[in-house]
Amino acid sequence: MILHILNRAPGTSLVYRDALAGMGPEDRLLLIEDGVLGALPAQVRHFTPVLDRLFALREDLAARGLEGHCDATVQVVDVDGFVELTEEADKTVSWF
Amino acid sequence: MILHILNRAPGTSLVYRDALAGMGPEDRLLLIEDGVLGALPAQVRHFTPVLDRLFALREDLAARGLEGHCDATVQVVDVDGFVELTEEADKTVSWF
Amino acid sequence: MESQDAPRGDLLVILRHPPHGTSWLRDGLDAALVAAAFGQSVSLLFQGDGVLALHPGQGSGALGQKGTAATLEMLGMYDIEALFVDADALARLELAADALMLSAEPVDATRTAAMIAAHRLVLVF
Amino acid sequence: MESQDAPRGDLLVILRHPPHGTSWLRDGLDAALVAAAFGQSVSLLFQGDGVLALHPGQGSGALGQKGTAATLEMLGMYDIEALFVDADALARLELAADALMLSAEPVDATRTAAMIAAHRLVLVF
Amino acid sequence: MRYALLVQGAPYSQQASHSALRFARAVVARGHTLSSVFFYHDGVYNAARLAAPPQDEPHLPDAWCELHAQHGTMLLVCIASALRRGLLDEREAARHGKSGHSLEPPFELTGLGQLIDLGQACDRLVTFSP
Amino acid sequence: MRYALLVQGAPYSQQASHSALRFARAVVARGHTLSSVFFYHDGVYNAARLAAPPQDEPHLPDAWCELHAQHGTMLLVCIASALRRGLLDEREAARHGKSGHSLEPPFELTGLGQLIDLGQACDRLVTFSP
Repeated sequence: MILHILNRAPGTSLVYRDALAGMGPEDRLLLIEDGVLGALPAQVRHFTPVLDRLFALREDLAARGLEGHCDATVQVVDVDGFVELTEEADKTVSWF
Repeated sequence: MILHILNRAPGTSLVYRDALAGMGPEDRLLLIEDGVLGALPAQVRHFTPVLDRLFALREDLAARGLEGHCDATVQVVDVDGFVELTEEADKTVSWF
Repeated sequence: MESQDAPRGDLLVILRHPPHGTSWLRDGLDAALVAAAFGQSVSLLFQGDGVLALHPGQGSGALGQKGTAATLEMLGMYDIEALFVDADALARLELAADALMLSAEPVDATRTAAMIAAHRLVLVF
Repeated sequence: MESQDAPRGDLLVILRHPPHGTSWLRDGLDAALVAAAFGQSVSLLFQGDGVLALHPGQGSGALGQKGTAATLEMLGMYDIEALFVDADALARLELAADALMLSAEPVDATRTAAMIAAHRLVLVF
Repeated sequence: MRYALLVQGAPYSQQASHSALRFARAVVARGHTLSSVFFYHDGVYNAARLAAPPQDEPHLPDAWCELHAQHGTMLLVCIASALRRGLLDEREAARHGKSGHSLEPPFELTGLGQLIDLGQACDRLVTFSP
Repeated sequence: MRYALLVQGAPYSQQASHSALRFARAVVARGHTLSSVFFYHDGVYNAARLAAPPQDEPHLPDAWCELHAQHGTMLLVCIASALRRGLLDEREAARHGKSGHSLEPPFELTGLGQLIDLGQACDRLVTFSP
């Protein structure tokens, strides 16, 4: 399993498409920084192929007032959980 | 007439949509830096509403090997022409 | 003429970046506040993901930095009252205009050009 | 397994930025060259607008800076021969794979994941 | 006409500085006055006096200084952007108890109000962002 | 596990540095070793010794130094990225005939080869870009 990390919002940058194309069937995607905008119910459809493996960083959601506004399919993790995801992954790939 | 300046490629960033929305009927759009990728025949359709007022900077096209590859509708200007466009405009707006 | 019902002014600041991810939002707001302090008439347009600046309930950033919500609350003190928000962006993010932390007038894309034309200087952040 | 026909290696550098507009392309190439000089097996994937790096006929930049075309021509000297190019991006820009300045194998999006899995370290620029 | 530029991109990593310098030279070549360049956001890094780029790359801080020397263009650096990024002139370095300085004339630390002034006083303000 | 970070964003203008520091602290809090942070591209600006942010903002260069002091994390700055951007230690300043310096220990100027080494020697290399 590879952890992919995305810090751009899908409404601004199209990099999320290449990130998704780079993901294998077991890989996970973590949204951080402005990337957490993708966890909103209105935006999460961009991540349909990986909805069962989609994570968002709690602290970055909270800073933006979005913590209670995530789509229910998104798994919210704090920064400790972020480290844990990197432990479980063989490696990480950061898309920006 | 207002000169709008865009330095992002339409295949990467969606800012071009807001730039187009910000243009009045007489306004002009100049593509510079990575924005000149939008002058390629394959990309120019993104700028359909302003094709008669679309410019691209010659030096930035040449640096990328694109000078001879522009769509025929695009008006190519050098940096002297860039200054001239700003002279003719009431003001400029830079989108990035 | 479209531009006749657009708010006129000295400076239009277009804020396209959401809070915390970059300093663009803060830098744009700083420019607006300084212009207002110099007595200029300033309008703000929150556009694209920049509409998130107006989302309520924002907290502190990655290392505790304070973000921009407190600055926004000071806009009134600087007589910056012409606040506009991109209606398409709100719709795209499914945010309600009446649930924002400040009252801002939703404008659709067709009015943006008139707003830009009606201000002497336009800065995009 | 998909990953069996993917090129294996120590380092995959994914180059997503076109030349001249930013230094990302050069910075990514520098990382690739250094890794190769250290004896690692390096693959390059030109992706998105980064495929423009391979467009022939590039010139010097805004103040005469030399760009990245000369560096690309040195890849062979560093034994970097695993060059891949995003076929979708080529199609989107209507560029022909056989008209590029270097020979690079077009790969479609379905192979990218396998390439990433097959390299020990992946850096995106 | 009187022109001013707003530069917001870091040198070397983004083309903004290069584009702005190229444009600046064309502005004066066409007989206009380029009163000032205002550096904001990461654009303030253009003022780094210790920049030591390789010989075959343009030296951007020197190129700005040359513009000042030849055409009197003022090089205005937003003080708030600069201080947090470590660009201090001798005075600010002393005020913050730091030895050494990283910015010197003709670059001048100044307030954001100067940008607003330029917007008012000049016929054209052209922005180069990253 | 042994971790290393690659930081490519300028401090203050992008969240990358903040995110990386937050992650770094969580890495060591979970009992891992954070061997090194490698600063590349505009990330090298994190090493600016003269940075003087307002009191109510995090002081990023100091926060990196604290990480070094508490956990021995090496702070490696790509020398090619740094020199062109004006980040010189005393030695490089002397070599380039410049008075003063803008970078000092525990930040170390080093070659890009160190990044490649880290990729090989560490169990995880996590990148924070702008």
